Amino acid sequence: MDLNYTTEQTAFRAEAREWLAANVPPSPLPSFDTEAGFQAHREWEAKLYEGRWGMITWPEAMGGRGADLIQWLIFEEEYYAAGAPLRVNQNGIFLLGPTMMEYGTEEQKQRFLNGMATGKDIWCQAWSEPNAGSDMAAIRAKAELSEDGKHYIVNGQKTWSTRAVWADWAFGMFRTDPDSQRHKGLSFILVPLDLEGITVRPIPQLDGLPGFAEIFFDNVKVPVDCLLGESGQGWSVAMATAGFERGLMLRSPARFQQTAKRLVELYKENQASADLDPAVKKAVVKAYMDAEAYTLSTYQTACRLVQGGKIGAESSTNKIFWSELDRDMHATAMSILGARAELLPHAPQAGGVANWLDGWLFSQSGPIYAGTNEIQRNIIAERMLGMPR
Amino acid sequence: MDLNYTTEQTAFRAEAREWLAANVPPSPLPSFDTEAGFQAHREWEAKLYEGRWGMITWPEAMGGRGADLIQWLIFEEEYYAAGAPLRVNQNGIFLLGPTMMEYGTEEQKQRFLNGMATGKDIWCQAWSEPNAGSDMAAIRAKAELSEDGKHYIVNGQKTWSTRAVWADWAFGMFRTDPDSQRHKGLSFILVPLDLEGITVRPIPQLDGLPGFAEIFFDNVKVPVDCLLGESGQGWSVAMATAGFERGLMLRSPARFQQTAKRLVELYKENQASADLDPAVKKAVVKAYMDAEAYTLSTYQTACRLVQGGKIGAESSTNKIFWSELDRDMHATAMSILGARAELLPHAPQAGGVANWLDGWLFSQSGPIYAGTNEIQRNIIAERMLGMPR
Amino acid sequence: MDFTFTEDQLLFQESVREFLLNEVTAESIRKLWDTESGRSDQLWTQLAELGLTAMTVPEEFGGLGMNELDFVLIAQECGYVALPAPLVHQALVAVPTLINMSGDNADALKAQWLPAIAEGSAKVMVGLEVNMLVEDAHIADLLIMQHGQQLHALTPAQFTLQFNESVDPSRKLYSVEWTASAETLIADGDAAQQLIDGAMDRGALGVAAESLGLSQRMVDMAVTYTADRQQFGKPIGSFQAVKHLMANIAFKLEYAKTPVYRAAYTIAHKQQSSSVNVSHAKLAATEVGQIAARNTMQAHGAMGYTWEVDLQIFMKKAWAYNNAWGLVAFHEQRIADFVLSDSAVIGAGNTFV
Amino acid sequence: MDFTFTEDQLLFQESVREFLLNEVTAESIRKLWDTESGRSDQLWTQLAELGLTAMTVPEEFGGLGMNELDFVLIAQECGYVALPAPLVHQALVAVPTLINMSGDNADALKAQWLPAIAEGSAKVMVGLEVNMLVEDAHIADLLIMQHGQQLHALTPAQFTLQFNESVDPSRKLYSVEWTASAETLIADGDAAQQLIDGAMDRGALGVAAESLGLSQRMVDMAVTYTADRQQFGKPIGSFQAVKHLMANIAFKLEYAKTPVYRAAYTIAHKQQSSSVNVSHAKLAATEVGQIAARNTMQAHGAMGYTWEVDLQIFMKKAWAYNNAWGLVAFHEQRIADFVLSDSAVIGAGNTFV
Repeated sequence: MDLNYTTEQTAFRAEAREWLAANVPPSPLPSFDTEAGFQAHREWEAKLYEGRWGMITWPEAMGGRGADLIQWLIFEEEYYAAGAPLRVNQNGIFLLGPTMMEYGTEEQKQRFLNGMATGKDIWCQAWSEPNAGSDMAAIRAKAELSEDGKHYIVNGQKTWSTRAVWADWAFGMFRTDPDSQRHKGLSFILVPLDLEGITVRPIPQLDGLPGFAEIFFDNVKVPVDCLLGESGQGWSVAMATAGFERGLMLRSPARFQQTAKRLVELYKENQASADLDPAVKKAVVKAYMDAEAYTLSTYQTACRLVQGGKIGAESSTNKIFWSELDRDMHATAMSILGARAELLPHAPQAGGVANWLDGWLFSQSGPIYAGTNEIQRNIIAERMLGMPR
Repeated sequence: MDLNYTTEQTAFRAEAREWLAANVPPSPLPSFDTEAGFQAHREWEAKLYEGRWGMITWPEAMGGRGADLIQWLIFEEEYYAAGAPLRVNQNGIFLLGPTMMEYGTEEQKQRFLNGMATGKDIWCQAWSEPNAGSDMAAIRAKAELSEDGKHYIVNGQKTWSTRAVWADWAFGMFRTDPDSQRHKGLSFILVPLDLEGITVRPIPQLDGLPGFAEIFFDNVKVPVDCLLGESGQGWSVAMATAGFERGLMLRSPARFQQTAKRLVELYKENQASADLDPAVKKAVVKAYMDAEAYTLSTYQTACRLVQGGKIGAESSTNKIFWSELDRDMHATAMSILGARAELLPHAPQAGGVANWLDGWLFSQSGPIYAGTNEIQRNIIAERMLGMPR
Repeated sequence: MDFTFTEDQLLFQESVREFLLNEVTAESIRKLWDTESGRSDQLWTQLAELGLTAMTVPEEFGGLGMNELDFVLIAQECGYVALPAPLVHQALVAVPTLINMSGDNADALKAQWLPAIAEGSAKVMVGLEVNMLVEDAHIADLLIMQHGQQLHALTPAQFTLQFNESVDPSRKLYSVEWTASAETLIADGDAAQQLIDGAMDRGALGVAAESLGLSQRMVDMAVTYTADRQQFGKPIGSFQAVKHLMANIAFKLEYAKTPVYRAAYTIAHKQQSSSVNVSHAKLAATEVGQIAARNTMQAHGAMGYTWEVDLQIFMKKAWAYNNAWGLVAFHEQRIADFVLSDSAVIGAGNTFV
Repeated sequence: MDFTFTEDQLLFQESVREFLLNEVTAESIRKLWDTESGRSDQLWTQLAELGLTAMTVPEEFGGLGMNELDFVLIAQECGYVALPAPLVHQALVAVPTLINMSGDNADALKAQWLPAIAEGSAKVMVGLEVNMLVEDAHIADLLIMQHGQQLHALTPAQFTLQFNESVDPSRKLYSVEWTASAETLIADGDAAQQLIDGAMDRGALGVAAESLGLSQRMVDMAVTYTADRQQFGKPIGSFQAVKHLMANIAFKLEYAKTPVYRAAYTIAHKQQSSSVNVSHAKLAATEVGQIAARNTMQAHGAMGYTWEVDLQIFMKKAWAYNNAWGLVAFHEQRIADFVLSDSAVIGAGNTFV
């Protein structure tokens, strides 16, 4: 065990910090759940790509830096500490990208990865269906091979597609064998969202913004070269993606450390009134500890993986931990803000509420998406502890 | 709504208070989980009977006072406030007694109720079996009618019989129809514990004392007149008893109010050190509130029942509420006591720990016995909220 | 000792519930979100016709002369439908404030406003400092405003408003600009403080009662949703984890109701314990509101996170009520002050005094 | 940056685990409850033969010269079997206190005691005021006692003991009567305070590491029990409510481990953050211990409430550790003092400094 960064790691951090200091927009971009905000974030992706900071874990040949997980953690720390924008293309870069590098053909990699990296193509997921949420194997949307074998004819409905409203492409699972059941007969298919027969219906979130969408497919002709991996093997391909999703790449400890830090600052600014409720100080201390613990455990996992280890039940334990931590931290902030907590930031009397309310709303979704915490607890009990099904 | 006591109720309270002041032993009796303590508690039952305070809800003709539930609540308040001993015969008086009045023959009432009332016969339950705990319908202990029809031949094993070690009689359910399944074919039978073939094996509790026991039956001949209710109808008879058990009679709000009061006192005595953990004061306030809420709701239910209403899901909601309240209050006391919390009262450095540790240990059993809180939550969801099984 | 409501009280509650369920649907609430005032004159007229605006107004002023206990079940029903109208505020806060007023202008004020309130032709709102903002000030015909240890009465010409948008689109919150003057003064010193304290307690009682209704509604919605919604081949409501999410609301809700009813009773009977009782009621009921919001959100899955699902109507109001009419810390401290005082008589036998 | 243990450290942990699981059974622990001292010389000899008493003793004194980080996995295993012997205390508290001693008598003390500790022929315990009582004082050949801002060394002739019975029959706690004198004094002032602070931190680290093991053991026992125990026709471990009781321990336990390892590392490397890191480790690990005790008790049903079931061996120790080596309030305050100080550098990128 050596908890010091190497000279190279320290230099890498300095390089990242310098670039971010020079390039991060001075004021926050508008929400990417608005059209203008989406465009602004797309441009930010392009800028990241130019600086080779967009997909640092990708190979250098693809515009990345071949960074290992420790470097990735360092970069994330600098990224969040700099207050840089959220990643509008995270589904592409962190989920589909690595999956494509593993399962894609050479032609597919050539065709898709660069557009993904530059922000030209923004990707969304098309996984859940109205009756296949937690139970992904219940997928019914069909993709039938045309008679000439050149296209899949896609029919059905997907839902909860985050950032699908203005995205360019979707990736998801479709039933290519109409007689198949559950996990079998599914294929992983990439779909350009401008094809005829596709309707994207925005779903407004709790904050009123269309953060996700339903996608309807009505005899959509998708070229067969959009199949990723083998036909009927969609479940294995998707599970690789789900592993990434629940795993490290999207739940950067840096995000929660910055929230904990802001919570400490909020508490200090309001200490006199906050201390009237003795639970608040305790909760602030706990927020700091838990964000630290999440960071420590992520580093440990990253070190293990860098040394060739495999990811285990961490993807379930960490899902529960960060999502409940995030909700708890925001609940504490709401307590500190008191009567102001319910106000939108532009309300005349909202002074100092910052974006805590937005964060509180968003934190409600944490225990639900990417596999509800109830499902994660089942997984821990059954797979990690070996309890009977 | 009228939250004032009537003149009669106030007079009743005064009478109870006076009698208790004159009769409650000046220092606590030894635990009834010891032989000497059991005997002392039996004598206390006799004294209560003499004063007609033993079974106040029983009819006057049976030595009671025909008290209604409001009077019972008032008496319990005075009883706990006076620091009177726990009731060693509660299984008899509060569970079996009312059941016998409903299901017993005239001869059985004559034979059993007086001995129960005077403390001559102390009763224990013989319900659970090694593989029939939460799932009572899984009972396997058999009671087969002898060829001459005069006896049941009882074989099998019962467990978790509270205070069975020195009790005189047991009541419980036995399978009288050997081919029956689940809830059917069970009968409610009364068993004198001095019969040949009965072995009582004490089970020491967490505190080391034999608070409950296993009872083994090896061809025990129980006279047929010990059948309560009809043969094969044991489940209905037992459910009446279980309703009482989970219901009002054994979970007096007064008990929890007195614990909350003692917790407030403990906190005040140790306020300087206790306040170092800001959660403690909050927990003390909550203990007071929750004990009040339990009292208020019990009064409401009692008033409803007095007016002819029926008991509903209260027996499940109150089981969860009082047992978790009791555990929480004792956990708070342990926090206040700090390094002393683990010490037994006779330890030289234990000053001021009183019986909090005993209470803490006992509170561990609350969420388990009389139907685990998991089972109670199922009942609330399914029966009160109508959720699908 | 009788801790039950009368048949009449329960029947009236039922008829009000029926009316509200028919008239105040999620659809009608969403329609009001798109209007400028967010309030409906027509709905107010209907409430007046039902006698609800007159309930707490004394008979001599054309009202029904009922008290806080009579009204508490109605407030609960208002919460159940998330009523987008200041009925609870007016009946529990404004009307008693007017009634309890004394001094030179008191009789004139009562005579002018109470009959109008009762018949539904005027709305009076109260602005206390504890709330920072005044709900529904934009539709008030008279505003009674706290100014330190004074109360002032203002007609619309005497104040200007700024809208403050809440996460709950049904809440209409305003900061009020106005100038205190001898002309607007209606109570001062101890007399004013008593009115302010009483208004505070009644306001807290109101949101406590509404929170009971909100919580019940959220549970009912989630129970229905999870009975319909299938995953892994069965309704998700049949999974133990989902059942326990609901049971954990239901059992706590039961133990929040009686504190609210007791508080209404002790306020109505002017018992000394009423402030502590109100704080207990407010804490217990709004805590259930927070748990109900969290657990029903979880039971709804991603649906709960959408604008389309009606859960948000109730959830957001429950969140707002946690910090309205006194923060958690304020109410806890009031109970602590009582419980920890040397004169407190607590323990078995001391609940009803 | 490498946050993993070496192959050697993990292999040694495994061999110690294997030894302890064979030698320190629930049966052997219960046997010791019936002895007067509650301790076994034979077991101590075995521990010494394994090299465990020598681990943290410097090589120049016949030890293995290993540090707190090397030992932390061993302490975890001691918790897993609820080792009824003061190995963790001696290796993590007493030995470093002796090592870090300076001044006139220091060299003589080290030369006298460290080799004897290493070979297993002497036991040294430390009594700090934070603990009120001294564990295992009755088998100590030397007691190092805090007296305000002084440390004194006492041989058995210089103190008398009174036994204080704990809820955990394996804990042997004593109040110590003794007289401070110039003859017994071994450290004073700042030097003593540093030793006291260091002993405190290492003691807290020890119970934190043991709590990880205790929690893991309770989970393992409950998982086994609930797989066997049938109700309603299936193992109770297949019910979602029981699964979630266990999952709630397991995920929190994962997030208590790394804080403990980090604390061991920063103590071993004398980093300034070590006190705050220890407090975090202690709070996280003992909190998991409390949750594990509660949830595994519940999963065991009535069996968990008996003397016969071995769960109590681990549960009662977990309870006791919650209040040993600094109360929750003490450790929370240390973290608050750091986090809230104006000089604190927190947030992303500041975890490893």
